[in-house]
Amino acid sequence: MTAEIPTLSLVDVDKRFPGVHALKRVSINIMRGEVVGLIGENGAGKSTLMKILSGVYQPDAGEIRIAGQAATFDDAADANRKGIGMVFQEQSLLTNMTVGENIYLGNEAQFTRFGIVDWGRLYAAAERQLAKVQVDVDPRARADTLSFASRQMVELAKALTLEEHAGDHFVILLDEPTSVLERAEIDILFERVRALKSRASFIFVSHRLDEVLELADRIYVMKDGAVVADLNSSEADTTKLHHLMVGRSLQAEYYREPLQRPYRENVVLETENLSLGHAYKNVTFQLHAGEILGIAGVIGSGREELTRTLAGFAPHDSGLLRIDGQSVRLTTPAKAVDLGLGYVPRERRVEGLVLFLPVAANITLADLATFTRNGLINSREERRIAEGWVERLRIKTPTINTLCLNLSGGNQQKVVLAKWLQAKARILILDHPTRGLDVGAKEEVYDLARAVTSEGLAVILTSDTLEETIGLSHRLLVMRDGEITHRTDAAPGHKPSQIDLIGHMV
Amino acid sequence: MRIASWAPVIVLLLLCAIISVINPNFLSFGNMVRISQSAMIPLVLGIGATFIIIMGSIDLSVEGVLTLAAVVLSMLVLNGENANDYGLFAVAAVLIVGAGVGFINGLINVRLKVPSFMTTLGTWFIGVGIANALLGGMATRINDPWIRGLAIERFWGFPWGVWVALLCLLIALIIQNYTRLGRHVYALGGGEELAALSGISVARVRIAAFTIAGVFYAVGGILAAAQLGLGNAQIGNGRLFTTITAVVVGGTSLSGGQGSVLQTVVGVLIVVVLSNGMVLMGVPPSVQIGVQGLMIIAAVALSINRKLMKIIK
Amino acid sequence: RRGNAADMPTLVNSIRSLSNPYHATWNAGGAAFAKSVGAEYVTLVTEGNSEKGIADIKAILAKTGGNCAINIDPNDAPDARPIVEACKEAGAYVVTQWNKPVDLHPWDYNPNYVAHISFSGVPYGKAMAEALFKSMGGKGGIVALGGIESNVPAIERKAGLEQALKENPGIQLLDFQVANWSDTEALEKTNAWLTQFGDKIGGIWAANDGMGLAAIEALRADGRAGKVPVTGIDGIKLAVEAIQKGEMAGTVAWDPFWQGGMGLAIAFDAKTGVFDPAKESKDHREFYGTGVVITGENAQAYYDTNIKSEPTLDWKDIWGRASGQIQYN
Amino acid sequence: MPMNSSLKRLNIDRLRHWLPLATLIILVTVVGVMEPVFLQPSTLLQLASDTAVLFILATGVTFVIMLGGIDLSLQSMASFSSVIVALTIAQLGYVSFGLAVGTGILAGFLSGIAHVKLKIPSFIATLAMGGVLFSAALVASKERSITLGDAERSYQTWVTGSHFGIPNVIIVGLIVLIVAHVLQAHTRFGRYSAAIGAGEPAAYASGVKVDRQKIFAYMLSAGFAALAGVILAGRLSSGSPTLAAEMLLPSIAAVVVGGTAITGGVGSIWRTLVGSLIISVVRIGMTFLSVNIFAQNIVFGSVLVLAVAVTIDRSKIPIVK
Ligand SMILES: Nc1ncnc2c1ncn2[C@@H]1O[C@H](COP(=O)(O)OP(=O)(O)OP(=O)(O)O)[C@@H](O)[C@H]1O
Ligand SMILES: Nc1ncnc2c1ncn2[C@@H]1O[C@H](COP(=O)(O)OP(=O)(O)OP(=O)(O)O)[C@@H](O)[C@H]1O
Ligand SMILES: [Mg+2]
Ligand SMILES: [Mg+2]
Repeated sequence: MTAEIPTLSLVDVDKRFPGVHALKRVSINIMRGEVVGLIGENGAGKSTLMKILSGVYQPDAGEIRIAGQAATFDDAADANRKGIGMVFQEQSLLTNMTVGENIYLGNEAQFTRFGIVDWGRLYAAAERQLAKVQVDVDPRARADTLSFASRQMVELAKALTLEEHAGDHFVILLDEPTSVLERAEIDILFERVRALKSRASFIFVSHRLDEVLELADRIYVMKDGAVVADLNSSEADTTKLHHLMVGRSLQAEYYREPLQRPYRENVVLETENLSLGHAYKNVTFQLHAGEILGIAGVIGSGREELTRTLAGFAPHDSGLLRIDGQSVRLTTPAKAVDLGLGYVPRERRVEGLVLFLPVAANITLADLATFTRNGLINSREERRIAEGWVERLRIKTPTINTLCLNLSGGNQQKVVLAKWLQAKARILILDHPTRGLDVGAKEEVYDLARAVTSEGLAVILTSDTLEETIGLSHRLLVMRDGEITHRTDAAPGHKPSQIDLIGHMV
Repeated sequence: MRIASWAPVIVLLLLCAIISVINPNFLSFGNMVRISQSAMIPLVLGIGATFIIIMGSIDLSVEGVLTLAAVVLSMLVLNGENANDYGLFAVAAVLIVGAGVGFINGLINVRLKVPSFMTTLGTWFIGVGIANALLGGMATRINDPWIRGLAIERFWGFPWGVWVALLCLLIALIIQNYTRLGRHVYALGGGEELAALSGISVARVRIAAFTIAGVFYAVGGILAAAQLGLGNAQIGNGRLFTTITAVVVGGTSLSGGQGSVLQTVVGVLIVVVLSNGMVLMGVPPSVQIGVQGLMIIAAVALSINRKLMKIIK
Repeated sequence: RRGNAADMPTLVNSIRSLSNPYHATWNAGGAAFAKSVGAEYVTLVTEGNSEKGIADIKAILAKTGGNCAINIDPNDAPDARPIVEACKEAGAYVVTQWNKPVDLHPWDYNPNYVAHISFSGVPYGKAMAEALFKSMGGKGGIVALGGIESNVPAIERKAGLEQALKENPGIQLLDFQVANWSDTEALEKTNAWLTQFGDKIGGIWAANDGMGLAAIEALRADGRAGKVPVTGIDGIKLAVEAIQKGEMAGTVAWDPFWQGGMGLAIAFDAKTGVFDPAKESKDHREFYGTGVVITGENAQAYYDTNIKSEPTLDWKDIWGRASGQIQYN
Repeated sequence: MPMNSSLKRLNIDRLRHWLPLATLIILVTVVGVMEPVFLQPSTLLQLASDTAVLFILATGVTFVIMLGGIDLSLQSMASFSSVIVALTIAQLGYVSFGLAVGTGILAGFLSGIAHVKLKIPSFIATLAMGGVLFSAALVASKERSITLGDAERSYQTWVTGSHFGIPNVIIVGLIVLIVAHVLQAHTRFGRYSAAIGAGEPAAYASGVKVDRQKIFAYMLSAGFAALAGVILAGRLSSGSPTLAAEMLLPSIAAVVVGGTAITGGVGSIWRTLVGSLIISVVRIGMTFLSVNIFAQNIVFGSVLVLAVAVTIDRSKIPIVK
């Protein structure tokens, strides 16, 4: 092992951003044909490391080596030419272009004769790439018509175009590729990765430790910008990884089930035969104060649209929706907010936060009215409130005036939660609230969910994993093809099994 | 969904129908020729601007480049002021001037990171300023029969200038749909960071797009000089807003990523037909601009696809 | 330093822009006069922006400490008042041309507001209309292109046209459109007319040469240049040439060279004490200059003396072209 | 250590903040050194009064630009407002000013509605509104400029007079500055505008009534434009449909030169003030330095571009478009 020269390595790489020391003399090695897992808390520096490897950022100090030779990357294209491809954490397909154009974006040269692009050939090639990841989409479809899962697969297909022009061996960087995927899709992805190991090495970042253990041969653990452990998968288990990452042991009760208090009597929100076009129909349920109501279902089950309706984006067209006994129709988010709903959206960076505003302004955005006197915002009060939340939720940020753009995913999510808690929302709609969060941050979100419900807040939850939905919820609804197919209680002690639910989902 | 993208065309046809009911002369062949003459310059300018707007930028240097091109052309071809007679070489020189200004726009935009709005506002002033300094305020009559022929000589009933504009359209369509640059312009408009991550050289695409736009404006300058038979520093006045209006009326979005050169053709026709129709319908001069404004609002309101456009700036 | 009265005053011409031949020639006249007296010469342009025009004048007043003689074609009539007031306060001497409010008079600002010069648009607008009608044989339809709507000369010239129409019942005004002194707009409007009226158009009257020449180009593209007579106003070189070629039926030369130079000469002489404005009669304070009507008959002669070579003017003869006190109604 | 670097960051931020002002001071110094008269208090006061109208126009459009929109109707609005004043001041006295500004607010409301409800891009909606206002001014004024008599001018001393040697128009400008600054920096409207400009979907999802804020911004913009027209009518003691001609681009340029992002989200009224002064200083400075008249446009264009290169805060502007 020691004698072998790594395909790719970082030696003492250092990277700083204004106010943040993101990477502290990091050294890692990736061997030929190896899948290297990379884990760490939000903000540990994983994405930064990946971006340095893919030419997006330049290291401040230290060296990148390809097969032992020092290398520099001018930009992403340069890294790509040198055999490194990346699937980005944030969605990186251009939604105004077709799938095929996206796959070969920046690489059209091979289809170009005398400056003219041969679209027929390009789309044919794109079709082949898509077949590799076994995703059934039309390469001529516009990217914005695709589901998130399909988009992720398209991105993988795009990264795999490296195969066509890289030399005999290449490296693909996967930054949280699974966070938006369903289990079946994850299986396809893993299968592709394993199949490619003879020709490629991978770095795989995920917050789902079980997945990392499943796929990776070796795992690096990062903490606060430094590599704190390097261990073989065979020597590791989730408890150990968790301990290394967070510095404390995994709570036996990850979902804080013992803290789950019974919900209260009073109904805060109820629906009766709520329907919206083809999206969902005859949805009837009640939500009580202090309750977490989980909604399970696959893509297309209607649960996405149902949450959007409750958030004020997609008003229902028949049936009844009552909040505190009042029949309402939520035509805009503003109306929903006025009625005490708070929406923690899946697309955190688009709908959750104004990325180019400071942390403080984001926290107070939905509640400016309360500290406006005579039309003027009391900025001292605003600062105090923002600092309070930063402390309470342990939001990691240099100052409250830092732009949200510069926070890690987990901390961004905490800002979103702080915004709704500050606005005193009585009903929270958590739409995939732990997407992209590290285990530590997840625990904190769970903690928060427990804390706020015990104070009487009601929560509607849709989540990335069934396990999470089951663990957190008081009661569960399962949706399929727009209708509720199953209702079950999920009190501590008699939580339903995943298998039970899946049966009602598909 | 497909229907929606035809909406501007339907608006155009509706407009034509209304005007011809009020004044049947509108539909005469002679008027079609005149509309094509009025449309040829806005079309060429609009084509150039479309590339920039799809990229999500804006180009205010239209008038600057056009004026400079017209003035330089008038001084290099056979003219009433000096002994030059460089004919086609002059045309080439003018195209190079247009490309040069566009190139500088791009360079300032990407290297100094000055927003295109300000960059091109600056080069607008500079372009007109240089044109003015070159002529010292006078007007130069163009005597070159080839240049004048663009406006006067006809082929299949239409002035040569119209054919030149159509040739520009063809070239633009090829660039837009069949070259890497054309697609990369869309990529930048759709998401510049993402485009950069895909390995597109953002700087190069921007500079190239501005350069190409500059060439189209220069062609506009040549046509304008041909039409008026002279070059002077006022020849570009008032063309910028018409150009951008035409592009936007055609459905190209100012926030970038959406639109096409073909849509600009429709937009230009709507704007030109509207102002031609205003005279034909006998709208009093002092309210023409107001009526035109309202009609453009109506045209855009009718042709916009509200479902697709959540955020309008 | 500069405010010293013994110093030669700075000579200032303020005009709309230098991008049209009319004002460029005006500027040349100013430069010629300045050279003849050996004074420093400054050109200011408003670019059509009243605020800029006024601010520039104030800047010059501050810079020279008021030691200047100013000859100005205000961007819009209202601009004249603040400019005159500023000049009075600074002690500078000013001559305005073309635009000023009707109730603003030089004699109310003695001695600094030396004179206002204008050219009655009415008779010349009418003269051009008559020249046009004559070349049409006294009957037929015409179309007319106007200048910026709120502009005094544009209004007067249009009034002249209307008078001529009243006196010539054989001529029918098919349409009047405003083209804002713009070549391009004039071309577009003429194009639309050619569709609307076709052969009914027997002549085109334009409120200035630029628009007239653009109308000719629209006719040319239609194969009718030279067949439909066109008139302009201003007397720019290209217009005179067009008359020589028979494409234009007439224009009026204001002689901007004279305007640019003589306006300065009058202000300069007042400033340097050659005469005392307060003692001059009203027909030297607010007067009409003399325009030259150019038609096919005198075009060649005018071209030879005024365009082929730089005209030589006697800058001492400051009242030579004063032809009566301006009448307001 | 982190403390240290966050301090550094703060300093850099502070520094960036002052760049527009530094640019202005450098320009003033350059002109002043070459032509000392320029630095005399009377000249500087003059410069400030001559900047007031530009600043007020620019202030209005700043609100719209912050949201990521644009208002192209402002020069027609200002001209129309001067016509309203000129036509009604004899009968209405001071009320005519209110009438003019009220008309402005109404026009802004209409452009806002057209933009927000009909979903017309603001570029088109306001350009069209500008056309309508220009036509209205032409018709109302019967296409002439209307001069005001002495009696009518006496209502305008709040524009034309001075207090303690300071021209009133500067005082009006300062009041506008304060009001606009408070609106922009200390009210919910100002905060929501910034949020909408920087991330409309997130603002919308947070319950901000986006439409209402936008309409309000257009009302402010047109209202300030109308106020500028009222002041112009005072300064020129008349009203005319072309009184504010050619002021549109300088106003927008003033906003951008101050470092406000034309794409929205980042900016302030202070920046607009500095930007307006930069525009004025460059223009008047060229007259002071006797820059060749044919070179002026060239110099002006170049200085503007360079000024923006210095003043914009790129750390807050994701992509320079
Ligand atoms: N462009 C940037 N400017 C300033 N700070 C940044 C920037 N990008 C990242 N950071 C900071 O660098 C640190 C590392 O961030 P990075 O995105 O690499 O974390 P991560 O491990 O990928 O976290 P996550 O699991 O949430 O994706 C964080 O503190 C983050 O706030
Ligand atoms: N996802 C979205 N992101 C941003 N804007 C959206 C989105 N969906 C819709 N919009 C549009 O944004 C605007 C939101 O305005 P909103 O209704 O919240 O305020 P408003 O209309 O000013 O309130 P009011 O009507 O009470 O005055 C609407 O025009 C809506 O069509
Ligand atoms: Mg990351
Ligand atoms: Mg609404």
